[in-house]
Amino acid sequence: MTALVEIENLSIALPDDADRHLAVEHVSLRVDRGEVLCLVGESGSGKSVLAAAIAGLLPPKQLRVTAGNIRFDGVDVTRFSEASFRRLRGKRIGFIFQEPMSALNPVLTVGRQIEEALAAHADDDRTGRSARVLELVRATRLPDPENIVHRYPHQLSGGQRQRVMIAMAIANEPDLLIADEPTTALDVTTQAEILRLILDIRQRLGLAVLFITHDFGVVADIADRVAVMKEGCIIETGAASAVLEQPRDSYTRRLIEAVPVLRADVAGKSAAGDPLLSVEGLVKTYRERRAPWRRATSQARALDGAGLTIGRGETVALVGESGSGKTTLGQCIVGLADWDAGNIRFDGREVGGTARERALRPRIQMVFQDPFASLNPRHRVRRILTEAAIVNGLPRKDAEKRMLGLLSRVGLDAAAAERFPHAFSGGQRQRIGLARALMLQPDLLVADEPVSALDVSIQAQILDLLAEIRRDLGLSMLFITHDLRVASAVADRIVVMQNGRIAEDGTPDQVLSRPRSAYARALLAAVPGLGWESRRQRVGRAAAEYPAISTRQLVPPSS
Amino acid sequence: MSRFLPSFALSVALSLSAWSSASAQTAGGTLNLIVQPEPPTVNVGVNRLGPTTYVGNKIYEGLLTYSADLKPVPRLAESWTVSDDGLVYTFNLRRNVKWHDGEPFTAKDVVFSFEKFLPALQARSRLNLAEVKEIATPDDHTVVFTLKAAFPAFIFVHNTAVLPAHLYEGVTDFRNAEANTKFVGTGPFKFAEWKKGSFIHLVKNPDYWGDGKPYLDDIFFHVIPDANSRAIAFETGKVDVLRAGDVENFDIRRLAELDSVELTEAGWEILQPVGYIHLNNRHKPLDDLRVRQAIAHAIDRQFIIDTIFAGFGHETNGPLSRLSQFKDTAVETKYEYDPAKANALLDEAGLKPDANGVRFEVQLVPLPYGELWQRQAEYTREALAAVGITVNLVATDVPGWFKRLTSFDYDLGQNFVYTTADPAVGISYAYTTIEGDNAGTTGGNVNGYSNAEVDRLLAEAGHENDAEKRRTLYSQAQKIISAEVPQIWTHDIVFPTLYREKVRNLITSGLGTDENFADVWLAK
Amino acid sequence: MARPREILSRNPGAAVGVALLAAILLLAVFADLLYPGDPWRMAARPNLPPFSPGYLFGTDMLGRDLAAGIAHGARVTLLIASAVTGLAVAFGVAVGAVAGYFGGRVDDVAMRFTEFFQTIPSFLLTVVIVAIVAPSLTSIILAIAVVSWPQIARVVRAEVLSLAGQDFVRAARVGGLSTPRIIWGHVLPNVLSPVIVAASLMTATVILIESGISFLGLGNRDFVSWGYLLGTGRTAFRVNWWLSTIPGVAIFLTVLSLNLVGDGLNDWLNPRSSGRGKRA
Amino acid sequence: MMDRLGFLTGRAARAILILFGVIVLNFVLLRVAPGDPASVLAGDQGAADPAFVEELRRDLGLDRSIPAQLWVYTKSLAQLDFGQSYREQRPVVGIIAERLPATLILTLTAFGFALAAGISLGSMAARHAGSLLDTVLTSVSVMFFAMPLFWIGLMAILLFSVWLGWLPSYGMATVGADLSGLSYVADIASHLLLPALTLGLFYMAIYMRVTRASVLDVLDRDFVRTARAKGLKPGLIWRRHVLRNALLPIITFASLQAGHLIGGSILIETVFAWPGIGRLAFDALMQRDYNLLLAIFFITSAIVVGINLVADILYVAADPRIELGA
Repeated sequence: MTALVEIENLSIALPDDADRHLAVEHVSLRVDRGEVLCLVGESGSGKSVLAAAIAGLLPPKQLRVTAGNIRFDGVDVTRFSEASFRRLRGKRIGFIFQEPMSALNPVLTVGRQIEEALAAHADDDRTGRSARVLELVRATRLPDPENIVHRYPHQLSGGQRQRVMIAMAIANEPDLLIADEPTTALDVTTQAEILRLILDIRQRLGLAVLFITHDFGVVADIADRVAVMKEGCIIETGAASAVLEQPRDSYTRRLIEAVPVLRADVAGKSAAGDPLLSVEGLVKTYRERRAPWRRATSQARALDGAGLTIGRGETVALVGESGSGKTTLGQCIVGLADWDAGNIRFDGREVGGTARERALRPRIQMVFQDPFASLNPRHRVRRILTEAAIVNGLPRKDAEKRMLGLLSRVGLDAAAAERFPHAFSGGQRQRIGLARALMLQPDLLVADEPVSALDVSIQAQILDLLAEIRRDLGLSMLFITHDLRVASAVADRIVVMQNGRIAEDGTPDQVLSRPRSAYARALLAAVPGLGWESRRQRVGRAAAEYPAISTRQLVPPSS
Repeated sequence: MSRFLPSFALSVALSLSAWSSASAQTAGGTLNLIVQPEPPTVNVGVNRLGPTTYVGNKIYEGLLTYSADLKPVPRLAESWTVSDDGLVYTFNLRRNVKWHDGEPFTAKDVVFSFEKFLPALQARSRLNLAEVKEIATPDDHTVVFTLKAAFPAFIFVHNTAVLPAHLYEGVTDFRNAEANTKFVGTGPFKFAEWKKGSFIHLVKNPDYWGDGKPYLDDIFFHVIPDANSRAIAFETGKVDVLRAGDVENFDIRRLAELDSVELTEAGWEILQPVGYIHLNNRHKPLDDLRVRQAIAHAIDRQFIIDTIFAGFGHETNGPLSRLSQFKDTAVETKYEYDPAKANALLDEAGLKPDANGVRFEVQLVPLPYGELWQRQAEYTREALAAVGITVNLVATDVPGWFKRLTSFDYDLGQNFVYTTADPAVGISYAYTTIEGDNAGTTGGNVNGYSNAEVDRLLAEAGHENDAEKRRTLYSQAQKIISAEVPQIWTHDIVFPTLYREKVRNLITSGLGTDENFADVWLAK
Repeated sequence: MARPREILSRNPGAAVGVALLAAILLLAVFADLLYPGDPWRMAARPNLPPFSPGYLFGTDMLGRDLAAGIAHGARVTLLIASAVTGLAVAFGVAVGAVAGYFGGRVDDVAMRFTEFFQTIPSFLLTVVIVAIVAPSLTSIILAIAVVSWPQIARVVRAEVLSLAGQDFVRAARVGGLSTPRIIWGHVLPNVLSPVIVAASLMTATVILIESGISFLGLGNRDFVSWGYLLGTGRTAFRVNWWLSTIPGVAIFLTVLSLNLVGDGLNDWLNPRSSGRGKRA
Repeated sequence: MMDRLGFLTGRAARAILILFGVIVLNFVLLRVAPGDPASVLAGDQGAADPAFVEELRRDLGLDRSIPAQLWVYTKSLAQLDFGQSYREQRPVVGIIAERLPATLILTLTAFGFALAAGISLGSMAARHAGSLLDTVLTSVSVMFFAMPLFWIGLMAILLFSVWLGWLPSYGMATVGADLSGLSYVADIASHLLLPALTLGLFYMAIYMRVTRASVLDVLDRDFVRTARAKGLKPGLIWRRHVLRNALLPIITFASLQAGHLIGGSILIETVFAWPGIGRLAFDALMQRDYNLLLAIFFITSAIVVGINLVADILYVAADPRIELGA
C-alpha cells in the first residue's frame, strides 16, 4: 500500500541573500498512514520548510521547490496550484504551529475559528456545525466547552490555545497532521498533556503525524520513526528506539550526547558555614496598573512567602513553570524588583531591592535568557563589557585588561571587542553576557534561563563553560530554569517553585529520585523521554570509565 | 488702452454712458456683483465701510446725491435753498415716498437720523452735528438746518442715509438695536436674503418713488474671498462688475482686453482717494524738513503709478486730489525723483552714511490691504536703501496697523484716504495741530504735523461762506503744506471699474458704484 | 543593517530623494555665490517670462529676479524646516523618553499633555500664534514646532516603552548605572532610527505648513521663503503664472525628496520592516 | 461590559478637560495680541476721536484685567453663551451655525473619501507588495502627500472650471438659482467636488501609507498562516482575518488626523470661496473678533474630540482585548 506522503530528492532554494543556497537539499522521506514520524534537527536545519512544502505553505516570494517531487496519497502535489493545495489543506492535512500566543486571530471567538475550519470544506449545512464544534472542543479536553467557544484567544492559557489549534486541525478528520514544534512554547506539564492528546487522536482517528521538534525527550515519548536533519539534508532515519540508543551518524550521536543526563547520583558539594545568600518569607503582590475607577480585581501574588539559601560556592537550581514566580524571585535577589514583605540577607547583611546601595550592587550579577535582547545593539562589545566596571570605579586601563582576560576565558578572541552584537551567534552572545556579569567580579551570579533559547549542542557548551567558571572562581550561582534535565546537570541543590511558594528543596539525588511534594513528582513525571533516560544511563555508565569528554572542543567556538 | 487716461478721455466716457441711457432702457434682468470682503452689516447707518456702502446705498437713501462735477442733485429732497449768509439750509422733501415696510417717509425721520442715530454710531456725523445750532421741521415735508457759522461743506454731508425713525421708537442703545438688522430703507432695492459667506440678495422695490425705476429685477452680491476666484468668476461671466481691489491691477488690464468688457475710471469724484506715505514728524530725524524733502526726492512716484498700480493713478504734489474744486497745482512744490539731491539734502542735515553706507534706520508700517500695497512698501524700502536709509517692514494686520499709526508708534506709514469733495470735511483735520498722543483715526493728523498758519487758514476757510475767499485761503494752505511735505503724496488714486458691455448706466454720478443703481439697466 | 549603497540601489525612490535633497541643499548653501546681493533688489524689467536672458525663472512684478528668490528662499525654507524639526525632536524625545521609561502616573500626564496639543486643529493654532506674535522667523518656527512635537513624542514613547522592558536595560540597571545615564546612553540610541524617519516626514509637513501660512498672507516680509514667494505670486496667477508655479514646484520637489529619503531611511535603519512603508 | 463603560467615561472626562484647556489657552493668547476690537471697530467707522474709542472699549468690557475677563467668559460659557461678535453685533453661536454646515459637509466628505480611497488603495498596494502596481500606488501617494493644498486647488480650478468649464470655480451653490430638492443637492455636489477632492487627496495619501504598513504587518502574523493552513478561501482570509486586524490602528490614526483636516480646510475654503468656519476663523482673527474666534476654536476642538471619542468607541467595539488597557 503506497505511503501517505512520498518525498523524492526534494530541493528547496532559499532567497539569494540567505547564508546558504538550499533550505532543503536532495531530501527523500516517506510518511506511512497512522505513523508518527518525528523530524528532528537544530534551528535552521530546514525541518519546518520541509513540512510546509508538503502542504504548499511555502512563502511564494522567498522559497521555491527547485528539484524533486512530493506525492500525497499517490498524487503528485509538487506543482499544485494554490487552489488545489487549498482543497488539500484543512481537509486532508491538518496543521498545528508553535506560537500559541499569535497563531489565533485575536478579534474572533475561539468557537468561530474552529467552525471556520469546518465551513471551509463542508457544503454549508450550518446547523450541524455548531454541534460538531462542541464535539471537537470536548475531544481536545478543553474546560467548560459551552462557554469557551464564546471566549477570545487572549482569555485562554497557552495550553488551552494549543488545544483549540488541535481542534481546528482535526476538524475535518485529515489523513495527515503536521505539528511544527507544538509544545516548545509550553510548560513541561502542559506539554506532557498535549503530547498525550496527540497520541490519543492518532489512535482514535488513525491519522499520520509528522511531528517536528528539536527536543530528543519529546522524540522518545512520541515518535514511531525518526528522521534527523542537518543543514537541509536528512542524515539518518530509522525506528525511534534504534536512532536514540545506537545513533549511526556521528552528528546524531553528538546531538544526543549534548542532552544533559537526568542523573541523580552526582554528589553535590555540601556548602559549609553560613550561607552567602538567605531569602526568608518573601511576599510580592502583582498590582496591575488599572484605571482608578476600576474595582480592585483579585490581587495576584507573584511571591507568597518564598525562601531559600545559597552557600558560598554552591549552585542552586530554581525550577518552576511559567508563572511560578522564579524569575520574580531572581529579580528581587539581583535588585531589579522590590517586594512587600520578607527579607534578603547577602553575606550576613540585609539588602534592599531597587534602592540597593551602590557598594553592594556589583557583588550580585545576572545573565539573561534572550541572547538577542540582552546586548545593546548599538554598543560595541568593548563598551558592553567595560562600562559598568568603569562606572563602579575601575580605571579604564584595568577594565580593558580584565575584559581581554574574560573574553579569552569565555572562549572568544580579543578582536570580538570591536564588533557589534549582530555579528555574533546566539551562543557567542551568551558568552559575552556571561563575561559582562563576571567583569564586576561578583560573589553571586543569578542566571535566568541562560540556555533555554539555545540549540541543544550550543546549550551543552555553555553549561560546561559555566561549570568551569564556577569551579575556577568559586562562584555561587542561582540557576533559574524550567528544564529539570538542565537543573540536574548543573545544580548542587534543586529548589522547585509553584505559585510563588517553594514546593521542594533538596539535593538532585533526593529531588529527582524521591521527590516529597506532589508537584515535584508531577513535574518529574512530565519530563519528556523519561523511559529513554533510564536506558541511556545504563549505556552512559558504561562510558563513565574514561573521563567525561568535554564537548567543548568538538564544536568550533565560532558556530 | 493707453496707460495714461487724460482727463479728456474721462469726460468722453462719462458722456458716452449718459448718451446710451437715452436709448431704450429694457427693464428686467439680474445684476451679479462682488462684495469683498463680506461686510459685517449692510445698514449704512451703523458703519460706512467700503463693502457696507456698496450694498447699503441701494437700500438706504440720503437727501441728496452729487453729480460727477460735484453739483448736488435732488434725491429724497426735491429742492433746497441756502440763505445768503450760508447759515440756514431749507430742504423740501419729496412727497408720497414710502419706507420698504410701507410707512410714509417724513421730516421726523431726517431729524431722528441727524440728531440721534448717526452721531451715536458714526464719529464723522458727530463732527458734522457739532456745526449745527438747531434742526426745525415746520411741516412733515420741510427740514430747516440752522448752522452756528457759515460751513459751505455742509451741502456735501447729505449723501448720508436717512433711517426710519418709526423702527426705533423707545430705543436708546442704537448700537445693539434689534432694528439695525431689519435693513428698511427708501431705496430702489429691498433687502431679500443674506446667506453668510455666499451672497447678499436685493430685489426690486415695486413702489419706489422714482417712476418706472429701478429697471433691474434684482441684484446679487457674491462673496468670493480669493482674488483669483474673483477674476475667474468675472471671466466666466458669473459676475458682471469688478471694482478696484477685487483683483490685481494688472489683472484688470488683462480682463479689459476681453471682448464685450468695458473699463472706466469714473465714479470716485466725491470720495477722491489719495495714496500717502506718512512721515512721523514727531520722530527724529523726520522732524527735520530737509530729511522729509530728501525722502520725497528719493521715491520715484511715477514708478509706483506705472509698475505697481499698472498705470491707474496720477501724480499729485499736494494734499488735495486732482478732482477737488480747490486744487491749485500752481502753488504746489514738485519734488521730482532725484536721488543725488536726496543724498545732498541728507548730508546737509548732518546724517552722514556709516561704514556700510547706512545713514539711519526707520520702521515702515505697510497697509495690510493686499499685494499692491505690499509691493509698494517693498519698493519704498529699495528706493530709500539707495540713499542710505535702511527701512524695516513691520508685518502686522489691520488692527495692528490702525493702532500703530493712530498712536504715533511708527516712522513711515502707508495709507490711502478718501479726501472727499470738500476739504473742510475731508482733509482739514488731517493737517490741523492736535495735542495728546492719539490721532483718533488713520484719517486724522497721523503725521503729527503742526503749523499755526495752516491751522488758521484751514479753520477760516472751513467757515468762509464766500466761494472765492475760500479758494484763496485753501490755495495759501496748499502752498505751505506742499512745501513742508509733512508726508509723501504717492499718487492720486484711480480706482478702475470693469463691467460687461450689456450693463448700462452703471456710473451716473460722482458716487460711482456706491450709487443706488436706480438707473442701471441690462441690454439683452 | 545593509550598507547604504545597497539600499539605494534596491530602492530607486530613495536614490531620487537623496539626489533631489542634495541638489536643494547645495542650492541653499551656495545661494550667495549663484545670486549675490539681496534677492529683494529690483534688478530688471518687471514680469519677464522664464528663460529670458540672464533670468532663468524671469522676474516678478517689481522686476526682482525670481531665481535669486528661489535660491535664497531655499535657504530660509530649509532653515525654518530644520529649526522646527530640531525643536520638535528635542522636545518630543524628552517628553516621549520620560513618559515611556517611567510609565505609570508620569506617562499619563505626559500623554494627556501630548494629546492636548494634537486635539487642537494644528494649522489654526499655528495661524493664531503667528498672527499674534507678529510674524518673525522665530515666531513662525515656534508656532509650527508647538504643533509638531506631539508626533515625535508619540513615536518615541512607543519605542522607549518597548525598549525599557528589554534585558539589556535591566543589565545596565544591575550594573549600577544611573537612570539618566541608562536613558541617554542605552535607550535613546536605539530610538534614533524611528525618530529620524518620523523627523524626515515631519520636515515635509512643516514646509507645507509654512507655505500655507504665507499663502494666507501671514508670512514675514523681511525674509523671502518659498511660501512667501508662492503667497505673493498667487494673486498674479493668471498673468504671470510662473510667479507662484515655480515656488510651488520647488516646495513639491523638496517635500517629495524628504518623503522618499524618509522611506529610504526606514528601509535602511530597520530592515525588519523593509518595504513596509511608513510606520504610523 | 462594565470595563468598557468605565473606559469610555474616562475618555469623556478627559475630553472635557482638554476642551477647557483649549479655551484658557486661546483666551490668553488672543488677549495678548496687539490691537483690540475696539480700535478695529473704531477704524471701521473711518473716523473716531479717542474718547469714542475709550467708550467703545468700556462698552465691550475690555478694560478689565485678563483674569477677570476670563472668569466672566467661563461663567457665560457654562450656559453655552459664547457672547457677541464685536463686528457683527450678534450672538456668535448664530454666526457659526450659519457657516458650520458648510465646513462639516466639506471635511466629512473629504474625510470619507480619503478614508475609503486610502484604505482600499493602501490594502491593494500591500496585497501586491513589491509589484509594479505597488510602486505606482506608493509613488502616487508620495506625490499627493508632497503637494501644497492650495496649490492643487488653484490648478484644479484652472483646469476644471476655467479651461474645461466642467465645474463651478467657487462657492457652495449657484448664487441666485433658487433650486430645490434634488437639483439643489446636485448643484451643491457639483460645487463640492473640487474642494473635497483637493482636501481629500492629501489625506488619502496619508491613509494609504498607513494602511499599507498596517496590512503588511498583519500579513506577517501567524494567524494568517493558520487561516491558510485551514484551507480558507483567499477572499475570506483577506476580509475576516487581515482587514479586520489591519483596520484597528487605522481608526486611531485617522481620528488623530481629524485636527489637521479641519486646519487644512482654512486653505481650501479660501481658495474655493467655500462659506465654512475655516475661512470665518481667519477673518475673525484678522478683525480680532475674540468671541467669534474662540467659539470657532472651541467648536472645532469639540468636533475633533468627538471624532476621537467615536474612534475610541469603534476601537472598543472592534477589539475584544480592549478591557485590559485603560
